[in-house]
Amino acid sequence: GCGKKEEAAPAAPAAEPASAASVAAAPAKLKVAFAYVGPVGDGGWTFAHDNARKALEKELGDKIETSFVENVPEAADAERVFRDMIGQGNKLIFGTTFGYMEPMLKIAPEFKDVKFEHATGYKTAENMRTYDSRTYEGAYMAGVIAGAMTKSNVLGVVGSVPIPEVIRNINSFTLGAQSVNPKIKTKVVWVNKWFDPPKETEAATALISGGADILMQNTDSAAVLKTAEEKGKRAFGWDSDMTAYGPKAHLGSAVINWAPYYIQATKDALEGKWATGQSWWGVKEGAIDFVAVAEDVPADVKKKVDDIKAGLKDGSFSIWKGPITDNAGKVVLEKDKVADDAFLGGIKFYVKGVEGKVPGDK
Amino acid sequence: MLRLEPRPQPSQAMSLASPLLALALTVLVGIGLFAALGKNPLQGLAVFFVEPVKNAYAWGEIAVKATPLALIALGLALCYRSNVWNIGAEGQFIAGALAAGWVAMQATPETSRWIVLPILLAGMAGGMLWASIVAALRDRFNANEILVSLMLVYVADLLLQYLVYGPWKDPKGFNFPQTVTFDIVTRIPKLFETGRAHIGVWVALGAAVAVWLVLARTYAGFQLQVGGLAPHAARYAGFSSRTALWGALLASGALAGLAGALEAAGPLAQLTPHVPAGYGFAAIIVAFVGRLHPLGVLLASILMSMFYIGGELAQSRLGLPKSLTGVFQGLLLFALLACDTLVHYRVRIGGGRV
Amino acid sequence: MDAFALLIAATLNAGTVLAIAGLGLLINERAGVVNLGAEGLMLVAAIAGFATAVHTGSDLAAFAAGITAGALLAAAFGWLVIWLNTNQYATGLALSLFGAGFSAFVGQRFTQERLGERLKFEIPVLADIPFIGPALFRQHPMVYLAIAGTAALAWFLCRSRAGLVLRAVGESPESAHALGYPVRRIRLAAVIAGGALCGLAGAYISVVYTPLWVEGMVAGKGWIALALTTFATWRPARILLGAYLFGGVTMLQFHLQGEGVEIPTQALAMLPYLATIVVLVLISRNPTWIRINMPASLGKPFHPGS
Amino acid sequence: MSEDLRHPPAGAAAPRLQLRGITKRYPSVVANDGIDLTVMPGQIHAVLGENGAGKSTLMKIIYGAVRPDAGTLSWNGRVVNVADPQQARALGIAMVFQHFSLFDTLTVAENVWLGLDKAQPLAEVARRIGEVSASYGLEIEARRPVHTLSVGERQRVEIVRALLARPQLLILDEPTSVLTPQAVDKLFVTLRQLAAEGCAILYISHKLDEIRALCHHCTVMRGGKVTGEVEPARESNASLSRLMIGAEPPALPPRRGQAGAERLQVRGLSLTQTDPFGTTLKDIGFSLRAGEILGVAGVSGNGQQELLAALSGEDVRSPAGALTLQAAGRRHDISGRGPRARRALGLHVVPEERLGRGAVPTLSLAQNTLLTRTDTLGAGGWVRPARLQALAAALIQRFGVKAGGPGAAARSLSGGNLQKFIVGREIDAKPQVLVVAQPTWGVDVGAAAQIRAELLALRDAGCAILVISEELDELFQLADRLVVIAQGRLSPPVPVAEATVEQIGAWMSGLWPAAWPATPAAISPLGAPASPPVAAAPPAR
Ligand SMILES: Nc1ncnc2c1ncn2[C@@H]1O[C@H](COP(=O)(O)OP(=O)(O)OP(=O)(O)O)[C@@H](O)[C@H]1O
Ligand SMILES: Nc1ncnc2c1ncn2[C@@H]1O[C@H](COP(=O)(O)OP(=O)(O)OP(=O)(O)O)[C@@H](O)[C@H]1O
Ligand SMILES: [Mg+2]
Ligand SMILES: [Mg+2]
Repeated sequence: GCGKKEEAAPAAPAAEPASAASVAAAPAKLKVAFAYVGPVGDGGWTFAHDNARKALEKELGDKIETSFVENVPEAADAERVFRDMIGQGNKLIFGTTFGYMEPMLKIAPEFKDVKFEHATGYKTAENMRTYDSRTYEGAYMAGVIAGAMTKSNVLGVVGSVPIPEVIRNINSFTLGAQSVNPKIKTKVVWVNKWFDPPKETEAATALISGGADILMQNTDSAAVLKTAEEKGKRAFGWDSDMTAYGPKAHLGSAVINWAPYYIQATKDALEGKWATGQSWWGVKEGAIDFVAVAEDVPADVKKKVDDIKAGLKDGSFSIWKGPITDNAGKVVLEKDKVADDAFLGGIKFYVKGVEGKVPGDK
Repeated sequence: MLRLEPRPQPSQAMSLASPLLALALTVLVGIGLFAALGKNPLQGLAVFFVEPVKNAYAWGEIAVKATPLALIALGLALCYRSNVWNIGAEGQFIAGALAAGWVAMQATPETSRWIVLPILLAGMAGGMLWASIVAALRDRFNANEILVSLMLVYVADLLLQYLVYGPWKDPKGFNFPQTVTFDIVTRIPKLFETGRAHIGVWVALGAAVAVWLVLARTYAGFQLQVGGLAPHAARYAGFSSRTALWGALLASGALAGLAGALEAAGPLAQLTPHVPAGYGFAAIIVAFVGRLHPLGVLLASILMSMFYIGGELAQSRLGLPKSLTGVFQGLLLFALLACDTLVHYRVRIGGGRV
Repeated sequence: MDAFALLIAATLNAGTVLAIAGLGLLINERAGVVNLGAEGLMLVAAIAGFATAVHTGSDLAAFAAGITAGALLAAAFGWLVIWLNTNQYATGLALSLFGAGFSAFVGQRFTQERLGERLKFEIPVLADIPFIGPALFRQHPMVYLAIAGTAALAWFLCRSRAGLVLRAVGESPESAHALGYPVRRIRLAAVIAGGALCGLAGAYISVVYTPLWVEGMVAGKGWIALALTTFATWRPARILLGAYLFGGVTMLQFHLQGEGVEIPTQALAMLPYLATIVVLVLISRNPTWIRINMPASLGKPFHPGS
Repeated sequence: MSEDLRHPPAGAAAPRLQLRGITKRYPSVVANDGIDLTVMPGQIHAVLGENGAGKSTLMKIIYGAVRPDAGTLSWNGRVVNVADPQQARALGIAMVFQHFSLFDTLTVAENVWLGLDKAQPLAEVARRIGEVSASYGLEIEARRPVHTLSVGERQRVEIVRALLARPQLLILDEPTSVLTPQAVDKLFVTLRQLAAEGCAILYISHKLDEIRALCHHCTVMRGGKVTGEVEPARESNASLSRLMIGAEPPALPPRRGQAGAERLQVRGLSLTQTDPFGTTLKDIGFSLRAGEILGVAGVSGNGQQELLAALSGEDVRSPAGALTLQAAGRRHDISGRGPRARRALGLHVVPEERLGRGAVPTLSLAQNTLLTRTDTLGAGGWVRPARLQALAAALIQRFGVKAGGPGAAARSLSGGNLQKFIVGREIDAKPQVLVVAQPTWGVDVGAAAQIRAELLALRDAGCAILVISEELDELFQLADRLVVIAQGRLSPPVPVAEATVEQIGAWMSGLWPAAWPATPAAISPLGAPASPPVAAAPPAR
């Protein structure tokens, strides 16, 4: 343990180990810890979080101290990791995957002086709040390009696990494509894993053999892009700029930038302005972007993507605006109605043009 | 040159010393590894062998991990002693968690606290059901139980996923893959106010005593072991190999399922795709390091939990990857198998050969 | 039509990994040794191959590294089970657990790395035949090597004297020892050769099949390869057949999903594992068939002194 | 270098093989202790000794399969170092092992090929097998897989393999223990022919008659040392026995032979083989009475194992009514019952395989008693370790088992002592019916005599005993009546007093009077039961 003085805090809870001695030293730094679900080098989800952590250190390095634990399983063991982080004196803790929701919720009441930030979940507490990114905005922009570039009019998506976020992304991707090309059909293959490159490769191959010429993925690796590159098809980067994984196939990358949120949240904690709540940041807040558009994408399509980005930024454009029908023909969003976050959070259907049924849907 | 010479009888002393020797070898390799990675070996050892047991809370965490490991490994010890190579305890664990979870989901706040009992029984039944597939295919079709039980792990995992993504999904859970959080009445009672250790510790200790009694003091246990040591002798004596097969698999399925139930209704309190945490595989090491003996299994499960927690701590304290745990576990088993040679053989230096 | 050709091509590619590993395990088992550590061995070889490819940029060097890693681990395994007579099952399990941990440990640094552009392979002229070309003649050379290797192994086992000796050792090590064959050295050689092939398969996964390194990326292929040996009743040609069958099932599940077939994805994902079980049951139900084909000393220890 | 060693130096009548001071120590025994041995060309040289005397070890040393700790070996007058069997074969030494070293799934030609060093093509080997087998009268088909061969044929493969190497010294370790008397005669013709061609032969056997009939010279070993060299033709069985064990084998108690009521009846027992290398039992029938010993003769591999499994209950496929046991004043149909049920009715079995079947190698003797002696279990089926210890100690005492005590692992015992323990364990259970396979297989003269005496005493106490053995001598000593098993069929019984070795030997190849298909009346002194004489299951072919 270290001997740094802690921030003025309410009496330390009983379970706190004695190692956090209160010997005074230089001005107290806020200790911030991150729990990652994967290895920092996954090139996708965790990689993006860790980049943001580094950006945070750069920005506020004189006032804070960050640390992380990777490969924290999304099960009962996560609880011990969080307790250990608290034992090490961390006062702000980011849990970067859905599976940490229950463990964080469970210990939050025990450690009132610690602030918990949970990504992608929906349950909050007095000292626990949630944050997420509107990844579907990136998916929509990718869809616009895909719709313009496809020759077969068949798009393919390698889905990770069928949670609302991923289904929303598939739908948004399809809506984007249909906005420029109404004939679009989207095929979906699920690998039931967030990160399993061999499976992602096999799924991508199956999609190509099913006629898809442009692929998108909502998984954490670059395997799909690589497969497209090898098979002479096109694909996108996801979560981070993946141009290097498939320079010829790459059409653009939908990236998440967690840094703005991490900096904001840490500032909140430092300045005593932290309060529970739920944040969902997108293009508007600088959390989502679409970058590195391929050179062979026609200028008018590029412009369309730029327009969408600008529209999302100033609020003049909405992706989920009626009329929208699901692929069974039912109208799910009336004409001119704009979906609210509650609607978006509970999407369990495929929009028209996506083939098949949502897994687990009765 | 080193020569091996068979001992007329297995050495009692060596069979006790060999796990210690294996542990010492593993520690030695560990020290070398820490040094090679530029870490202070003493600090490294402390992270694995001191920190995980330094106070009551830490012991509680050890107990949380050691309980499922010990339960599963006790069942595996029965299996391996009867020469039934069940390596799919992970699948039986999942099946137990599923069955227990289903019962737990039926509870309402008005339900009696005694619902815990049906939950545990359902877990055992689930594990037994899953193991019985292995037994049936082996019995009826002679299908290799190693491969069948292993393949069923993948199947159980996918079944769990199907259920939590589909029919069992929490309707209020925004479509996230998880069941409802089980009602508070279903929770496995805790051992102490603080910490996470629950009465599963007593269950595991009880299971260890029961397994010891079966193996050392019952005719049924004797029959199991003869079947494992000398199948022809078992047939000659009239001990049914089918009974042994079914008995061993059902018992180990029940214990693995019980562990799954304790985990589901204990620390997890809901079903998610992350129920399988690798206990079923780690328990194989526990069973062998414990020399397939109940007492040894208890000790080995504590040791293995220390490796787990030490691996986590090594990450946050020393910046070492967590996979170190796997390396040490594998090494320990290798070392043990090699050291076990000394139980049956003497090492002679040089050979009086012409 | 072209899509179907692609599916065939993908099946062959997926089957090749299983075939190479399966042939290696077949050599082991023909000599009487079961290596349950195949999965771990392939993982270590996969990271060894990938790391080498990253550093040297040469696929050949990567394959060599995979082979070497496989052979070294197999030699350690062989020393334990052949000289120290440790239980083959337990030792194999130890190897598979150790391999998983060790590969993850060493591989940590390589999760971000990527390999240079993969070469494309085509057989001139043949590759341009419609349908057949894209289906069969645009494969990585390893796909053809696996087929050639199968033929070579079949010839070796059935026609050559060395192959006969190998089978003899697996059939009755005591008799082979009495005739003066160095049983343990032959077994070790077989184990090392088998390990080398598993290593090659592992390197193929990380260098060609999915040119990336990911923890646990072998994902059960080692175990399926083990099941293949029983499926094939220890005959090389049937290993190849089985490997393609499993490759086909693997691809089929994704293909069915893409076509919107209304079966839960998890149920489709179970297909390869269920297929393994079904095939095991079908093959094993005739004990006579197994008894006549299975190397009689499979899994049993042998001590030359006794 | 090995080329010129194949021939003796010109002019000198050097011994083919000369051993000086050969010593081999194993952890617990000195198997060979300064052995000297000389074999001349063309000599048939017997090596005789009780179990564990060190004969096989010495042969393996000569063949290079075991390396000696001390001593020298001269070949045709030159000191050589035989490092391994390949080298031995290069010198011209061939060996036929006590336990066959054949590969079941390979063909005869492949088996022979593996025993030859030079890389001749397989086709050439097959051709030469034909030649050699013709010239020595050892008919054998080169293309057949070994598992389809009878035991006698397998031995021919071994001998042909040895002969193909054109040996100057042929070692035969107990070659006749598995042969019919006729086949033994044929083998002797072959061996004499070989010797006449100048080949030296080292011949190991426990059968004193054979040695006296065949061998020119005999070296007797005891406890790893040479205790005598004699010319066997001039010795008697008694004098050889004295050299071997220091005494004549104790005489057996006189035959009493008052057979009582029928205890076990077997009718229409037909069972198809389960093991592809096994034998199908066809319409077996016999009757076993209290106070008699029925001997089952036959060459091994003719259905003895299958018969034993059917009688012990390890194989419970017997058709209903095929096996009936008279116990506790009632007839019991035991056909579908397992071993434990049969033991409960008083039927005990001693299998031929002592280690791994009759006893669990790694368990202690005390634990091994629990295999068949459930009478030691406490109430509710609890194991009572103290009772097991006491029982094992009593058995060790009563049957003179040399062992480290009740706690000694079964595999730490020598074969003969373990056999005494297992036979003792079953005799001590006071069985009504005892089925014993190969009671003295590989057991030396002294121990064998003790076991036989115990069996006779048990018979005299009224037990019905079935002895399955390949040793005719033993059966003639023990049995009151004899049956022969051949190719899965059983011959009619003959009283020992009326049987001759020649007749039984002929029956062993399946040639008994065709008049037989047994009717129950013919085999059952108690008269035929109501069921039809031909069993429900027709004889499988
Ligand atoms: N009877 C025995 N008792 C104890 N150990 C034995 C015995 N026989 C062999 N060994 C062990 O095996 C080792 C090798 O034995 P040996 O040289 O006879 O085998 P081998 O046939 O040459 O085998 P290979 O040629 O395959 O190595 C010895 O060093 C010893 O450790
Ligand atoms: N590999 C071995 N390791 C230890 N002891 C051995 C070994 N081989 C033989 N012995 C011991 O050496 C002694 C001589 O055995 P050997 O097999 O040479 O006897 P034998 O005269 O052939 O007996 P039998 O008539 O039973 O065939 C026995 O006490 C035996 O137990
Ligand atoms: Mg050797
Ligand atoms: Mg002998």
